Amino acid sequence: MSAHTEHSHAHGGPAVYTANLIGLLILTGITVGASRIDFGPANTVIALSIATVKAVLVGLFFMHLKWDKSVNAIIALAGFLFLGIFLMFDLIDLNNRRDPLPRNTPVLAAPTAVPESMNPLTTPAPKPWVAPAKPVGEAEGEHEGH
Amino acid sequence: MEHSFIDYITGQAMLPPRGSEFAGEVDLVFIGIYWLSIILFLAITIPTVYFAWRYKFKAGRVTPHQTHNTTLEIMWSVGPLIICVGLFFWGLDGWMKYAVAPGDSMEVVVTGKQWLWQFEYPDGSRTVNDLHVPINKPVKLTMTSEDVLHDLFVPDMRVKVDVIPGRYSMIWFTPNVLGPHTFTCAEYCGKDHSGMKGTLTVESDADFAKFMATGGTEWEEYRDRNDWAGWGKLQYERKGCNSCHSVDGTSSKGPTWKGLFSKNESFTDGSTGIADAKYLEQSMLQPNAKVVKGFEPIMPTFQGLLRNHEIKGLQAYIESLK
Amino acid sequence: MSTTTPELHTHGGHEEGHNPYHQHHFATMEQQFDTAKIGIWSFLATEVLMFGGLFVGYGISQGKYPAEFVEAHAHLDWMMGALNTIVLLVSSWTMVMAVDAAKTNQRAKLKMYLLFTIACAFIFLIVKYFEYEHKWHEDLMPFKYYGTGETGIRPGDLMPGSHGYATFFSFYFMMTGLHGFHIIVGIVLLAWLYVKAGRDRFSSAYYTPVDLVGLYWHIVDMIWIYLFPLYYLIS
Amino acid sequence: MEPVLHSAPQVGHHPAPGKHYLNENTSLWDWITTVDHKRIGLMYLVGSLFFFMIGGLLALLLRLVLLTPQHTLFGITVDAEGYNRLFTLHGAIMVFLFIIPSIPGSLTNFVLPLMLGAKDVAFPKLNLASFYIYVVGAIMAVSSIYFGAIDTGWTFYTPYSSSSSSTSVAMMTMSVFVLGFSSILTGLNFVATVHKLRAPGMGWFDMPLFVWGMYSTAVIQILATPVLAITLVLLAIEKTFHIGIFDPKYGGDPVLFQHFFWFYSHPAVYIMILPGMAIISELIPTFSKKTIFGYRAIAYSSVSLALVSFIVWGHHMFVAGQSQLATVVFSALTFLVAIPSGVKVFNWLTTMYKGNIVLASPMLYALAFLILFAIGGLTGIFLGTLSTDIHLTDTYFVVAHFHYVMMGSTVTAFIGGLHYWWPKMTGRMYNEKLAKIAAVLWFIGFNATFLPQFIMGSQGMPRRYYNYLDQFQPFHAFSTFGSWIIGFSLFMTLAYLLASLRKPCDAPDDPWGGSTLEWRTSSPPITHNFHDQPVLEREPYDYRPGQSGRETH
Ligand code: HEA
Ligand code: HEA
Ligand code: HEC
Ligand code: CUA
Ligand SMILES: [Cu+2]
Repeated sequence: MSAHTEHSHAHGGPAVYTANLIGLLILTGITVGASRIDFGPANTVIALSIATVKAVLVGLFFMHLKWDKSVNAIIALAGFLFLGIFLMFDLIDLNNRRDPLPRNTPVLAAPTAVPESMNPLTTPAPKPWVAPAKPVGEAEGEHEGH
Repeated sequence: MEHSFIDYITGQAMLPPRGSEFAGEVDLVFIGIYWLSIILFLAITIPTVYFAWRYKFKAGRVTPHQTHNTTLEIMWSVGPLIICVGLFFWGLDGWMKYAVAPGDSMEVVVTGKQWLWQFEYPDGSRTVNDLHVPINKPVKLTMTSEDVLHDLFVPDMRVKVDVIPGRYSMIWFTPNVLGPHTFTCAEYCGKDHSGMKGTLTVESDADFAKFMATGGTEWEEYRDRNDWAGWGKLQYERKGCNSCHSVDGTSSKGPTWKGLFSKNESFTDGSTGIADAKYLEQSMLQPNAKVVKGFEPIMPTFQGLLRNHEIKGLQAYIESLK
Repeated sequence: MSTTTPELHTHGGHEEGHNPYHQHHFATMEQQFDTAKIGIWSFLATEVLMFGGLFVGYGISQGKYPAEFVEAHAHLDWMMGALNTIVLLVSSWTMVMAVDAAKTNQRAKLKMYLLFTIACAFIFLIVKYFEYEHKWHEDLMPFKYYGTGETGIRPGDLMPGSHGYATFFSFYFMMTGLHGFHIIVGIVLLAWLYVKAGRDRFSSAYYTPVDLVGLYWHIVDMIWIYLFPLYYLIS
Repeated sequence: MEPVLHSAPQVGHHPAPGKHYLNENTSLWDWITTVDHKRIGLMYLVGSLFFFMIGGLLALLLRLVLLTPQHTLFGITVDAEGYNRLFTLHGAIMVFLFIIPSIPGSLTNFVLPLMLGAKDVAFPKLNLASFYIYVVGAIMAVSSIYFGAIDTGWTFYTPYSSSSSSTSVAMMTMSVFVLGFSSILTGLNFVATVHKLRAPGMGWFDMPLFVWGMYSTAVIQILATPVLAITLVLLAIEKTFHIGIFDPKYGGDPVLFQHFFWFYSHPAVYIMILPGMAIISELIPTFSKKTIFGYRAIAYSSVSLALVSFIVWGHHMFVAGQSQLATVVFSALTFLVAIPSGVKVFNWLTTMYKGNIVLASPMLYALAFLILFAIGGLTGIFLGTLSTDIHLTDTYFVVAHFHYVMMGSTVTAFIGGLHYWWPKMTGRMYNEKLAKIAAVLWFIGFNATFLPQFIMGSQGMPRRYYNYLDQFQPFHAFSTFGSWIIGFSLFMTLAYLLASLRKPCDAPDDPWGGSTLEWRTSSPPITHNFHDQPVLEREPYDYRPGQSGRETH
């Protein structure tokens, strides 16, 4: 732990902050703009990349990581890193699952199988959102309201 | 399953009997790691005990100031690393076999539910808690669950896999030892988790064919003896009736069968009726048509699961329980 | 700290000449400040991971129901989302200006910026309120309440076995709800700072609370930066 | 100890003679509002030992149920549901209320600042807050029994927990959520303390290894626990409002729950073992009167265990329906944890080589740790290997494995550490002869209880079983008898430790000839820990003549 002289005013300052704010607002505009154009699956990537740039700007300037002791930045990065690990391994699993399918008709669908509705232990209360449908036109009309 | 003392030392006795070739391969890895562990265990325990004895406190003894030794550190990091890489591939090798079933396997579709196992054979016939397979032919169990997680575990075959609602999972094996093998549920699934077990019977091709045709090799014996009640008792155990019905008068999930026959039964809809043979059959095939008062309508239908002679046996068995 | 001699500060008593905020177990104010920083950053890391669990859940559900998610997101008003993004970004700026003011002994400015920040927080919540209310009226409720009101069923849910819509709105409400909760906590903290600033408690010698609340406020902003495109702009 | 005025302003930091943290300001109010890390440590100690006792008694009961397959002995009438509640409560109490909070909350809280030469932890009020959060969580956990006692197993697997099981699941999960925050705050406090409150002259590599171990633990607490917290909230919401994330009935994925759960709970097993290893790294050099061998190797292995522990969680899910690729990757990564564990073990052994070994009771526990951890760790290798895990998973082999590591290793280290620091914490020496007997009984009882479980497990006895096949009866019976020996030894330990409190303070400042800073203050320490700010002049564990200062025994 080396001696460290001042932490009071060696960095930052209103000008930097204001510039950072303007940058962030511009990036917000760009995200919205980019989402209007169809890049296919790349849209999500673009949106998240811009968000990450914004997050980095917030971290570096508003949160002073640029000037702070590096240990704080390391802690912050560790948070994101381990979140990334969590997500990555989950995706390794989910994207590679290949369940075997029964060659026969599945037992569950066979006529002689226990109808789910007869088994109160395992049958949920009727699913609330499967209510009688409204006239289709009405539902769609509402949907288009956006 | 008597084991000699030597078997306990070599680790053989730790394992159940082997029912398939795959079991042998798993055992080899198991015994391999077992011996490796014994060696490493001794490599730790002997110095521990020896040092504690050899360097026991003596006033005035001066201890050397040994702080570290990089060569040693590297040795005992890299050595285990190499062993571990080896073990990983050894385990992977066996697992690859487990993960892929041969294309010509006989497929049995398995449904787990609280708390019984249901097996459906290629011809569509079914059994409960009672799986029959021919010897020396690969068998593939494609499984799903109707409620919570279960796990079909056949210790003698060294295989198990979780059974998941809404998904299918698979285990396979090629049994090579005739006779009964126990299977159990190995994923916690509630109250009767520990009761969710049954028997895997490995049979000769001829016996298996007979089983498919008649519901069991024993059928001819019972038929010849004209022992309908005995045949029914067998079904009571095999088809899982015993998980809900007692025969000694105690009531569990379902009403007891003791004294059931020709009893005047009252139902939840207020009606009453005599429990005659016809009623009993209806109770098995459409259990929810008439629900006995004081019980939940939880009994699954056995339509398609019971052959006629099995129903007849059960009727006779219930009749015999006075 | 190696620059400090052990005898320099030995007891927790508030001896003359010492900063009254100096706690007894720290040798110097600087050490105390750095310690607080490490503490708050560790806390922020836990926030990242806690929200992270929800983000992972969202991502996986989106992978499962891509079509429903895109369709459902059309029920969110991106203008409202963008408005709130701007509000939060501005509030981050006012917050950092407040920290700067505290650091440079500008008490009046500090109070003003704190007030601005609180105002932004309220604007954010008001906008959110209108959004939630709109969802309520449209029956776009989370969990099992989805579509249970008068307006009835959403078209997508007629697909058998698909709960994509309900899932989308479940996550929407859980994540924005948790985020909104953080905003409310932030308001309380900011108000507390405002009161203390009124009593002239902060100066270049001691502004740790302002700095820490500021960092907290920025992480809340940062989380919104991700929420905005994930909910309002997917396609 | 005659009464001394303590209301008078103290001169400097020197308390009146005869005054220490225990007898200064002793009103109840002073205790419950204390921010002194030593007092908070003691309160944590009482709390976690209490739950150890409860969890242990539940274990004795469940062993009794398993004595015979018919459960008829002594007229016990525990039915299957009761049994399921028993092992769930046993597991949950032991994990969440005892082993995770115990070493960090009690021993570490007490000694870590002392070892660093600090006056307190970085955030004393936060420290008190974590204790009270722990209390609230504990009360919630206990009250869940009232709501129908949870029966899901400590792993809360969906969809059983989210649909079939009793309503108390929500209560229990919220309790674990609260306990998680307590754990996070403790960890956060230690991280800040270690970074910033080291004594002048103490660099990172001058810290005692205990501190390194606890620092690594704290990193896991901070980075893993939040995910558990949000997982349990999701589970509670799933159960009450049906989100559709974990329960297939609502379109969720039960295996995803297992990912969420084990992302925390695998690192959590290192939250359990790293403190144990940390204690052993103190005991072995102190009682071998020899410098620790491979200081840096041990320090780095603590940190790398903490980091690697985050990427192996899938080994709990080899048969759970995760993709084959994930299974293979997780198995490969699992083997990585064996290496730093081995490094530690071998360095400890080398430390004993040519030492001058005092077989005092803490050292006996340390030796027991080495042997039991070897067994526990090596059986982990059986489980990490793909083909053998398929057979062994969800059997008593796993039960035996984790009792060897959690109880055989961590609890052994905990009890060893408790004996080691007991004189410092209370100012009293306990009866050493009884302590040695108890340690030997513990070792015998432990192996008698859990060695047979390895055999049962490999023979195919599934875990969480109320009924079992007759063929396992002898093993179960043996295991049950063993558990009585454990119980006896632990109650004996409790008894002589409590008995020592009735004597006046008689412990010397440094009864064991320890080399770390906590031995340089009085026993028990004064309220502000040290009379003068200690300054580190030599590396830790230096036992060269003329360095260690004191001659012992
Ligand atoms: C303190 C807690 C603790 C610790 C330290 C460990 C340590 C390890 N555990 Fe354990 N484990 C648990 C607690 C713990 N475990 C719990 C609670 C469960 C069950 C949870 C439940 O389902 O309820 C579990 C379950 C569990 C499983 C899942 C089993 C299943 O359900 O199918 C696996 C699988 O890989 C595993 C592996 C390991 C490994 C490889 C280690 C390694 O870290 C061990 C490393 C140590 C050594 C290997 C010994 C010393 C090293 C040497 C002497 C060097 C040389 C070694 C070699 C060359 C191999 N554990
Ligand atoms: C720290 C963790 C820990 C500890 C210490 C123990 C201790 C014990 N455990 Fe437990 N156990 C678990 C964690 C632990 N367990 C977990 C996580 C599970 C899995 C649950 C699940 O499947 O969901 C489990 C499951 C489990 C099972 C399997 C149940 C099943 O699958 O069906 C069994 C069976 O024998 C068992 C037995 C025991 C026994 C006999 C003890 C005994 O050794 C206990 C002895 C202790 C005492 C008798 C208490 C005495 C204490 C004092 C007097 C306090 C004072 C002490 C001092 C001052 C030092 N445990
Ligand atoms: C999951 C539990 C369960 C299983 C398995 C089960 N039953 Fe039942 N059974 C019940 C319950 C509950 C009732 C009472 C409610 C009703 O009549 O539906 C019942 C009722 C009956 C009755 C009418 C009894 C009376 O008192 O009137 C008969 C006969 C019967 N079962 C036969 C069988 C047979 C044969 C089998 C196996 C092949 C079987 N049950 C398996 C739960 C079960
Ligand atoms: Cu089915 Cu356990
Ligand atoms: Cu693990």
